[in-house]
Amino acid sequence: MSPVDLNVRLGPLELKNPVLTASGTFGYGREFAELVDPSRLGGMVVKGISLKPRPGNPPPRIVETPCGMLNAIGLANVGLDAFLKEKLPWLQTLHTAVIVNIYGHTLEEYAQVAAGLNGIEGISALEVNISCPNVARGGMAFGADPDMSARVTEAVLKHIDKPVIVKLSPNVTDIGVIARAVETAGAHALSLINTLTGMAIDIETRKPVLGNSSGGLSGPAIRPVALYMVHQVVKAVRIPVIGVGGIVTAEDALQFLMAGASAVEVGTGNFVYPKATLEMVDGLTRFCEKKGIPAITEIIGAAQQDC
Amino acid sequence: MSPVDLNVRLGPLELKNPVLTASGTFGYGREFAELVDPSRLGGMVVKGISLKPRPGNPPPRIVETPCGMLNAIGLANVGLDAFLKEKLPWLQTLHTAVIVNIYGHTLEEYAQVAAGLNGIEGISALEVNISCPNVARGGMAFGADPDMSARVTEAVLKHIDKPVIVKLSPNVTDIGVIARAVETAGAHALSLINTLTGMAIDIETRKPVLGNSSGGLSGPAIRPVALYMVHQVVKAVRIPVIGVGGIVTAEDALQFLMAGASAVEVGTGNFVYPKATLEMVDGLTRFCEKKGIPAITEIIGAAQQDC
Amino acid sequence: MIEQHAEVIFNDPVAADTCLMGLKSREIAARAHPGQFVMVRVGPHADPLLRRPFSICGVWEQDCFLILYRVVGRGTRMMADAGSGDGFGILGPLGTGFDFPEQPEGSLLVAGGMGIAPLGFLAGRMDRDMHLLAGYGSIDQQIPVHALGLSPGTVLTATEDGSAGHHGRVTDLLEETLKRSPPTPTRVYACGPTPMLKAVAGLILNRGVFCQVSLESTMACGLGACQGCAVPAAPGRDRKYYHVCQDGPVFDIGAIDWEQI
Amino acid sequence: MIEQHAEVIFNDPVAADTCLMGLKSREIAARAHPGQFVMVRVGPHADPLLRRPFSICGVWEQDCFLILYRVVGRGTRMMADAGSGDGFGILGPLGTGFDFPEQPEGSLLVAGGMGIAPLGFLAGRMDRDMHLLAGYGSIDQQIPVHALGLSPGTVLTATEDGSAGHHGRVTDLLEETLKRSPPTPTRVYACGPTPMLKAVAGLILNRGVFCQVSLESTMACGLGACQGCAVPAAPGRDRKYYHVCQDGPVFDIGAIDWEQI
Ligand SMILES: Cc1cc2nc3c(=O)[nH]c(=O)nc-3n(C[C@H](O)[C@H](O)[C@H](O)COP(=O)(O)OP(=O)(O)OC[C@H]3O[C@@H](n4cnc5c(N)ncnc54)[C@H](O)[C@@H]3O)c2cc1C
Ligand SMILES: Cc1cc2nc3c(=O)[nH]c(=O)nc-3n(C[C@H](O)[C@H](O)[C@H](O)COP(=O)(O)OP(=O)(O)OC[C@H]3O[C@@H](n4cnc5c(N)ncnc54)[C@H](O)[C@@H]3O)c2cc1C
Ligand SMILES: Cc1cc2nc3c(=O)[nH]c(=O)nc-3n(C[C@H](O)[C@H](O)[C@H](O)COP(=O)(O)O)c2cc1C
Ligand SMILES: Cc1cc2nc3c(=O)[nH]c(=O)nc-3n(C[C@H](O)[C@H](O)[C@H](O)COP(=O)(O)O)c2cc1C
Ligand code: FES
Ligand code: FES
Repeated sequence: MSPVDLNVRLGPLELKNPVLTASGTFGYGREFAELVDPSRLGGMVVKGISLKPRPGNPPPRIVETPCGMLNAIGLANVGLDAFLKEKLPWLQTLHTAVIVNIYGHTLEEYAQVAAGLNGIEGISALEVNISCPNVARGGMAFGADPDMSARVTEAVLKHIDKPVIVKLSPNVTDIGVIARAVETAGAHALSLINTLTGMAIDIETRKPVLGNSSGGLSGPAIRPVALYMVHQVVKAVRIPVIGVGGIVTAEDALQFLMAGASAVEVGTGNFVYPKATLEMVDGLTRFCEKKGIPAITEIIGAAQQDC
Repeated sequence: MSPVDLNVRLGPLELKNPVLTASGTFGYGREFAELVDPSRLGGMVVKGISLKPRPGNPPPRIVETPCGMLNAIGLANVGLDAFLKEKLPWLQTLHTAVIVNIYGHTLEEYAQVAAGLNGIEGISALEVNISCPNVARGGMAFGADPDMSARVTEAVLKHIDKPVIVKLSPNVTDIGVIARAVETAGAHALSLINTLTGMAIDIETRKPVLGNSSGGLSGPAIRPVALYMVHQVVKAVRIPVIGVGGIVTAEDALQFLMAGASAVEVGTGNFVYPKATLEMVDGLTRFCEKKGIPAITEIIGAAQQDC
Repeated sequence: MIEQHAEVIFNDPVAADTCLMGLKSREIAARAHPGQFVMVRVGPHADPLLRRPFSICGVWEQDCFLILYRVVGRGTRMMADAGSGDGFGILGPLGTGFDFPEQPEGSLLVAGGMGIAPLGFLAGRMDRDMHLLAGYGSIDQQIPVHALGLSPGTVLTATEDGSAGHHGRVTDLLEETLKRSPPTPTRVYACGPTPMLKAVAGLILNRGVFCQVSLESTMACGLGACQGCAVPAAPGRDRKYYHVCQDGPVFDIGAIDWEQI
Repeated sequence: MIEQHAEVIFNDPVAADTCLMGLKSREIAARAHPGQFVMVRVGPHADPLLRRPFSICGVWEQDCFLILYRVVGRGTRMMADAGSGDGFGILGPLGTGFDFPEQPEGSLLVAGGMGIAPLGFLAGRMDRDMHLLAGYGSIDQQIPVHALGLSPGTVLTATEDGSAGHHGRVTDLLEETLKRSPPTPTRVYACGPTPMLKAVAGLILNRGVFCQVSLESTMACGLGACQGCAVPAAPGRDRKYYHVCQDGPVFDIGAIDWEQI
């Protein structure tokens, strides 16, 4: 049997397979290097980078929930300069797509981080996290508003020559509207979903468990919501979509590919099964072999028809 | 030790304890009667009633998901007339609050169902499901828009002399805005959350599992999202709030009460533990006894302070 | 109907990926009627979440009822891992049972795969007044007659690969029987995969023989409360859908829309 | 560090709600350093979801490492229910270990409750060159010295209810020792509940004795990737938070902000 072709395209970006790591769950890649050879992955999305380093929120930062977890890391990261100095050199040695997730609290911050990454070799694309509070709008998330989402996209595109993936927030009434606005603004691809906002309360202390009070819900619990939104967005736009949310196994990934996603990101699954991404690549191959599917691209969108 | 006082108030409506059943998960009460004595509950919210009977969606209508389930029942119900003839007489014999959940696809339908229930003895209140597709707006849910939410509320209030609880949809950008609109329109209380929209795909058939393609996600998986939204809405409005979403145990219920909910509804939990509501009432009593809390109202909103 | 924690008395493999479990419950053993089912809480945690439905396959002594199940996924795997002393939350007996007279002579039971679970119970109640046609994919799936406490003479087997009994479908046996006899069976009871039941419908409906089938459907509550277990009713009925857990799982074969299902 | 399925060799109760588990892993047994921990996948399903962190409490023969754990919730309950032959997904060894010299004479180990798990491992490596102060709420929680393979003479016990050893806190014993001796201990190693470690900090910091503590924090990845396990760094450090799983769990006592924690 001829080997299965797992190659997929995200607009200008070509991946050797559709399995990526989700931002914030795989560090800068090196943390998992003893367990996961990055060169076997379609790519890695590294922890969200901001212009200046951020210490993050006071602990506790995580709490387990039914089939999921809440996190309030507070986008802690080393900042652009330290990323370039300390993290990038190792990333540049890898034979896989390196996607840098970025965020800001103002349009300028987004633009500056993008500019700082422009032209740097070893970075395959940017993923723009628009789920962050917009300081200018009293902390309402950029991603909650189509217009602001479009403007962030434009600001980033203006300062970078690399493919730009915009990562959408699920905490909206109609994610299709946001998706179209971002597409019109020129994004090369979309990734979704980021975390759903949630909370847990400690009934002994009568206080929220998380130091930040609320946090982002991730893990298998949110998979049905993510799958539905991917299915909707794929219908709404022409640019490629990356599925994110509760994806742990190859079977999970196949649901998103059939919904129309061109690739998937594994987040919380990395905590549960550190080798989840590798097993996913093997599982996708086995599935295609069993079904006699020569190329994974054949099943992308297979479940879009009857809707 | 003097007995713990579990009484709570929902505006004009007084409940002997804060434990209610959620619409669509407890039928018309009788289905559970061999297991759960309704007179021990704070109240029952019966299956959503529409003007005319509805057969509901083609099967499959349910599918299990991680710590949750998707349902696409399609609001199947016997319709107003059959409800009054066949279901109400038994409900009228109960010594508990009977709350009738209603819905429509036009403002008129909402108004007519409300009118049909007006003045009828044995019905303690209405719960208005505004998560349904609005035919006039191409199926966009009434509850997705503050203005439409307010107008449904007014339409119902105009035709009924009973307390009106409006049940909010979580599939919105800012549930606080909807909550305030509904409060301004005159609702006596709010209940939240209804289900999150989700999907599951069968990778063998390459089709959505549900006959309706998408469905509503419920169960423990959504509890953190429900708790966060309750916490937000309690801050946003002055009228009482009922917490709904993934509540199965007394500990779950306590989180919602501490977040500021005056009562809770148990939905999917009834499927997992048919006696969940009874155990919850006992569990709330035990908790208050252990902590020396004379009245459950004391802990309502206890976790609101530090936010 | 009751909800209780029931202790596992035994849990023995009886065929490939198939176990017979005895659960201790005087109440359910006393009330169980062939065709009824129980909802099993397969584990203590929130995943897997929903109870799993299983036909009652018989009662043993006064205080134990039987479940015959095939391991097809996570919940049945958890059940197969249980040993005596372990226990499960049980809700039942649920649903309608089969209708059968005091003197059931001439009854024909047609089982496909795990469909033998409710029919094995029914057969036990009918003793020698019936014949049971049991179909399997292959001999390794065959449930030993003695495991169901039936008298060998009463059971005819078919396997699709011919490894045991008649080479072919159990509905072939049904067809022959219907052709061969006068006297045609006075009553037919069938349970199995939907395609098999469709075939049964095709053979029976025009003949007007009394026939009841036991259906499956995904379920959440098992109590008639969630309306999740809908199956399409035959045209001209008073409703569009029946609910398997409450209106069934046993239905008159004419009640179901075999085109839509 | 490796990720593998490890078989349970034994899993014995050693005190109230406390078990000692031996897990088969030549790799981890070979690499384990006192103070390091493993992340345990407690079940096959998605609830409970996250791995649970446990200190390595020792190694046994060449191919087995030990976990000493108290049953406090669902995950530890599932571990307690496991028998030999069962297995768990294991990730480790993780984190930094304790720093100790070839000749560790004069080392003082201070354990509160389950804090004895990593210190028991350290004590074993130090043999007779150390003293271990072990504090418990009550005698029923006391871990038998032999269970940890330590020589009795080396362990001093305190219980808060006075049911065994000194009547009071283990930090009382520490305070006495620090007062009584010259020679004050050259090295102090502590692990236990945060309030106890705060007390240790209060006693040690001004004295300038070398002291390392092993901290706990809720964890998701255990690998330094999620930044979920933050603890506040002492003022004037190069960062605001350390990550217990990567920068620790063992820290110099001066590195932590004992006011904020
Ligand atoms: C009224 C009724 C009576 C039943 N009686 C029996 C019985 O006596 N013995 C028995 O072995 N089974 C019986 N079933 C089927 C049984 O409920 C399912 O096999 C079981 O729920 C699967 O659970 P699981 O967690 O192992 O599989 P899951 O992990 O839930 O699903 C795994 C796979 O199992 C299959 N499956 C899931 N649910 C069903 C279902 N309802 N019917 C058929 N296949 C399914 C699907 O292919 C699914 O992909 C009955 C079902 C109903 C509705
Ligand atoms: C680096 C490290 C090493 C550890 N070593 C050990 C050890 O050797 N032996 C041991 O028994 N425990 C140890 N713990 C604590 C252990 O991880 C928790 O007790 C365990 O995760 C509880 O899991 P559970 O599912 O049983 O409890 P859960 O159901 O998750 O929680 C139930 C209750 O347990 C308590 N709990 C939960 N997590 C922790 C925690 N991290 N620390 C303390 N209490 C907690 C809380 O009160 C919670 O309400 C260690 C923790 C860390 C971070
Ligand atoms: C601990 C943690 C940290 C995260 N940090 C980021 C981040 O920095 N930027 C971002 O865009 N998303 C971040 N996310 C969101 C994930 O990338 C992903 O979108 C989300 O977790 C849903 O996927 P999952 O269910 O597979 O985890 C983080 C998630 C977790 C759990
Ligand atoms: C099978 C099913 C049917 C439901 N039907 C209704 C309904 O008719 N009207 C309504 O307002 N909500 C309905 N709901 C939503 C529930 O009342 C509840 O808001 C939701 O399930 C979240 O709570 P839970 O997680 O406790 O189930 C239904 C939910 C389920 C699972
Ligand atoms: S399973 Fe709920 S109505 Fe049948
Ligand atoms: S647990 Fe993830 S960084 Fe420490």
